[in-house]
Amino acid sequence: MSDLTDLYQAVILDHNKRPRNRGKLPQATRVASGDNPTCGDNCTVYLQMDGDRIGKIGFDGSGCAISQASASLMTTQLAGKTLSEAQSEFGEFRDIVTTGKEPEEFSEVAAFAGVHAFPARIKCATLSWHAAIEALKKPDSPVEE
Amino acid sequence: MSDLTDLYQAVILDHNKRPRNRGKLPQATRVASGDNPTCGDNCTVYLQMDGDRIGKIGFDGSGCAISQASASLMTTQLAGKTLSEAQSEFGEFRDIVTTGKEPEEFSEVAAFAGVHAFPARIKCATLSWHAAIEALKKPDSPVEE
Amino acid sequence: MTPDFSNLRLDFPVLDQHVGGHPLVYLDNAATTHKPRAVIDALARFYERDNSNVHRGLHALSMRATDGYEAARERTTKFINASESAEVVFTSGTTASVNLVAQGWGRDTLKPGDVVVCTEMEHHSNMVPWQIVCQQTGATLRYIPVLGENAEGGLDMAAYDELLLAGNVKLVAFTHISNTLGTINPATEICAKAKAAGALTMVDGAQSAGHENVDVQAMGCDFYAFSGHKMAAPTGIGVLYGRRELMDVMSPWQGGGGMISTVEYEGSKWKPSPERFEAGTPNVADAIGLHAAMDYLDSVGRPAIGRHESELAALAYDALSELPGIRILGPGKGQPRAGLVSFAFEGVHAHDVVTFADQDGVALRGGHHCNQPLMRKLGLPSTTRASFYLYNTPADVDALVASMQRILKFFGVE
Amino acid sequence: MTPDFSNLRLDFPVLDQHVGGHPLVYLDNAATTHKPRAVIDALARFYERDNSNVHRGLHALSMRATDGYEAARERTTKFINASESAEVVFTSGTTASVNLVAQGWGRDTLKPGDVVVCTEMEHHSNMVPWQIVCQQTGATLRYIPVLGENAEGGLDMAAYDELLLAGNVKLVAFTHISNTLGTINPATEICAKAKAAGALTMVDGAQSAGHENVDVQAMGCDFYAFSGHKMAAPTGIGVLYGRRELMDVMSPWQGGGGMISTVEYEGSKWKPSPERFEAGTPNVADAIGLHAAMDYLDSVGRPAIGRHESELAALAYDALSELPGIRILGPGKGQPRAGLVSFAFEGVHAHDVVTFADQDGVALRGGHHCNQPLMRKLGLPSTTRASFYLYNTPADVDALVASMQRILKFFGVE
Ligand SMILES: Cc1ncc(COP(=O)(O)O)c(C=O)c1O
Ligand SMILES: Cc1ncc(COP(=O)(O)O)c(C=O)c1O
Repeated sequence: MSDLTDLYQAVILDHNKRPRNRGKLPQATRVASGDNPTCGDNCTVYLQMDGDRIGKIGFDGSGCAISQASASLMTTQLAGKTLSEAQSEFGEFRDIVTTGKEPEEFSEVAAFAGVHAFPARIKCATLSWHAAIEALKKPDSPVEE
Repeated sequence: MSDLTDLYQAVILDHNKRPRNRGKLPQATRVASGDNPTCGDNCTVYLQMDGDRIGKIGFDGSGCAISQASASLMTTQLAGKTLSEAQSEFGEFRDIVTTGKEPEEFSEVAAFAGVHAFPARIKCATLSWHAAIEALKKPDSPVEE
Repeated sequence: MTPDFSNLRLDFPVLDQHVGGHPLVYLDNAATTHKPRAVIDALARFYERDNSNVHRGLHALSMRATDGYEAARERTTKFINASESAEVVFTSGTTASVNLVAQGWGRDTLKPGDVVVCTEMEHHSNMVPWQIVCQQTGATLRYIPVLGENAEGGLDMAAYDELLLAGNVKLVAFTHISNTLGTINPATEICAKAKAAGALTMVDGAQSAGHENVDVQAMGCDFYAFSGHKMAAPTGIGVLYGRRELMDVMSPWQGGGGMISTVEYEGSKWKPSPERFEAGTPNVADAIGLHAAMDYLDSVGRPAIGRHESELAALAYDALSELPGIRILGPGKGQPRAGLVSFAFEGVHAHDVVTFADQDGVALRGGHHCNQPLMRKLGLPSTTRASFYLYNTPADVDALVASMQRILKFFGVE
Repeated sequence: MTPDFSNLRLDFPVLDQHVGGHPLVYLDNAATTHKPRAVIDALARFYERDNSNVHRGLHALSMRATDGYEAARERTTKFINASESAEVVFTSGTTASVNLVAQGWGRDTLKPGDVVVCTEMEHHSNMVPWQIVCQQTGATLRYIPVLGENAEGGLDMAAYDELLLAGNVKLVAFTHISNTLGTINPATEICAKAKAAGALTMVDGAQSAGHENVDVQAMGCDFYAFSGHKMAAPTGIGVLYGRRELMDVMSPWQGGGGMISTVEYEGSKWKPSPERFEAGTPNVADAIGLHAAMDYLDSVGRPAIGRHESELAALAYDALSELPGIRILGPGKGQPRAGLVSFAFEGVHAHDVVTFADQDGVALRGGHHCNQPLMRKLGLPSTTRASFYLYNTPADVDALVASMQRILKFFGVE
């Protein structure tokens, strides 16, 4: 079962059980959604901007433990970041989940290194990140109900 | 090569080279065509009726030696016959080409017994007979050019 | 004279392997089934001895290939008790068969005001083609609802009566057995009612053809579609049965070689069925593999296979329903159920379940099972499905249940 | 570094047999080719180890099957030098690929006044689908004539220029290599001219894909279709290449599982290419067989294969042209010719020739080769065709010629 505990590390189980920043932001100015038609997972990311930085960030949607934990962790990583900073964070995260190599500096995202052994699950891990980057690229505008 | 000389008996080669009753009948009152889309063979049979009997019979079309010889021989067999006589002749002929068993009384059609060993060629042998029976079943009416 | 199912596993080479260090327990049969040695050998034998194109050939191999291909059609005619082989068309699968009817029959026939009736439990393959052709023709698509919060009530037959009563129904498209719920629909009754209302019927037999005796004449359907790969045959081959009178007038769905009687530069004439619907070089080898699969299944006996699977499903249902936070879809305890069970756990997503079970060697499917709208109606993003075939055993059910217990523990659901 | 073709026969189990008491000389390769041991084994291996449904599965077998299927797509992308794998759709064969484009692109796009250009040498599979869609949409179908009483002049390129000049041409559909004539059409030139006139191009690659290097980007075509079974791969699998921009906007031809991004009871949204065009369970095993065939062909080398076949065809052409009363179609002596020769004898019908040759162990094809209108134009009910592949040898040509000599003698043609 070593593979499985690699995949479902304590960090992931924790974020899955107690997701951070879950829910729609009432004052959001940017929003983007992604879905994985193959498995039905979906994720919406809400941003409230502070200049060119993310002020507040929230997410919504449904999916497996990997996708939910990854979305939760993503919100903690990207708060306060600009688009280009977020893109480089995403690049590092993508490296981790596709290659399994852990980051040089310690970070909670290292918990996702086990995903690389389950290629079918990589999309689960990156879904929310894609949505966040897409939202960041949009112009500000009031988000409809 | 015994199989092949069974298939292409002298009678068949002869009818193929010198077909009897070949050509459209100018006074035909019934006509029917058949074709074999698989191989492109086609055959048209013309009848000039004498009461309920075939007065004159002719055929036209193109195809392999088997189909041409069979059409030629058919015309010699069916001249003077009624529909029901023709049907029973066709029944015997079909028996010969599908089972290979030769008829009790000697007849030129026995030459076609070899066809049964070449199932793909049975249709070639029966094409003109089908057209003849179909024509016989029609009402008399002038045949257009 | 029940056959002995405990050793059938040995006929299927793929089952002789370990996954995650455990012997493979394959419970994804509703997605696709495995192939017995006899089918794999039939394929190899064809390619090693008789391989050739069919129909237009007069040389030895071509005649053998043609005979083999047409023998497969005859075998299929018997397998579903069609009245003649002109009613049996080979396609690439159920999906292609349904599209053939939707486009070949529906597109010419349907018009605004006409109604096509489908069910809420249809697989996308017997739903989307009807959505498309209704959109193309202006016809309206209506659904027979499923009853119960876990769809345990099956189709709402009263609603069906009303749909028919409302009139203008031209076709009723429904699945014989639901791949998501395990529900066995009353096919004969549905067909009889449709007929009485002047509507045709298109039965999706993907989950029934290889699991019970199918008699299309007794069922009274107009069209019946199924896939080889879901009944021990190769991928890439399927069947459309259609009543002769309909097949004789339906437009071909594809143009090309083999389906024409004459082609001129200005236009073409079609051959009769089945050739009309089989443009191009057919999938000869896989049709021959399908023939071998039908022989294999009938050597075991389809009614016995169906009973065996339903028994396994009942065992699984009973054991799984003891688990905390589980929701099982489809027929309730003791109700007739085909050989599959779909379920969802409170708090553990189906994909986590499937990934976890895979490490135990248990192959399951998680997702919407190509029935998104039903999932949405039931308020579930996805379910986990265990589906059985003749080679599964009660020990496989035990492995399934044990694996589910472990995952619940792992995720702290107690 | 020409490979040694004399022993390739040993890679093909089917060739190791006698017909009519003679070793089989298989010269019906334009109809279908045989499969090397490597392909038959790849099929068996898939069914014995990895068999599963693809895409929606998360268990071990399903992931292996998905990887195998997508690797086949990547391999195909390289095989024809498409720019990305989204441009490569698996179908059941060339015929299905052409119908997909005719219906998915043509039916939405064509309108009265529009012109589709075809050639007089098209196979029914790249002609009838265009007849159908032109009839459905009111567009007009025009043909590029072939030149010469034996079609030895190839396509009339001046007439093609005029057709384009007349305007409104939306698509030019033509065969890369004629299965009836052996003509190799100037595909790059035809595509460039179409493009300059604002028309798309649909290339029928059934006779070229497995016989020479194909580079769809260099050729400049918009669509390219081919069949696995004509290039050492299994029956039931084929390919449609389509330029990304076109694939992104084309309607799906079939609805069903796997091709949708969301389905609601009211309607559905499609996934992008290639999934959009692959409704239903794909023919996974045969795609994997196709992969093995591509590897096999490229291990020999396609340019060498093409040269080898053309050499055999030239040998056959020269020897056959000595025979009395023979008429050989297509390119004249010394002209470029693909690996096949079609011919007709004065006074001996093609079916008699084929039946006779079969008794000598020589497998030929006789008929209209799915090109009835061309046959009619040339005034021939049918021809006999000998077509070569990599496993044929000069000794096979000798057997062909000897058999033809015997039949002429038998029928008294001297
Ligand atoms: C030139 C050409 N195009 C199309 C086809 C049709 O291919 P398939 O029958 O594999 O669909 C063939 C062969 O039959 C062919 O030779
Ligand atoms: C009920 C049902 N209908 C249709 C299909 C589609 O079959 P295929 O994918 O073989 O075309 C399936 C399986 O995927 C099914 O379970």
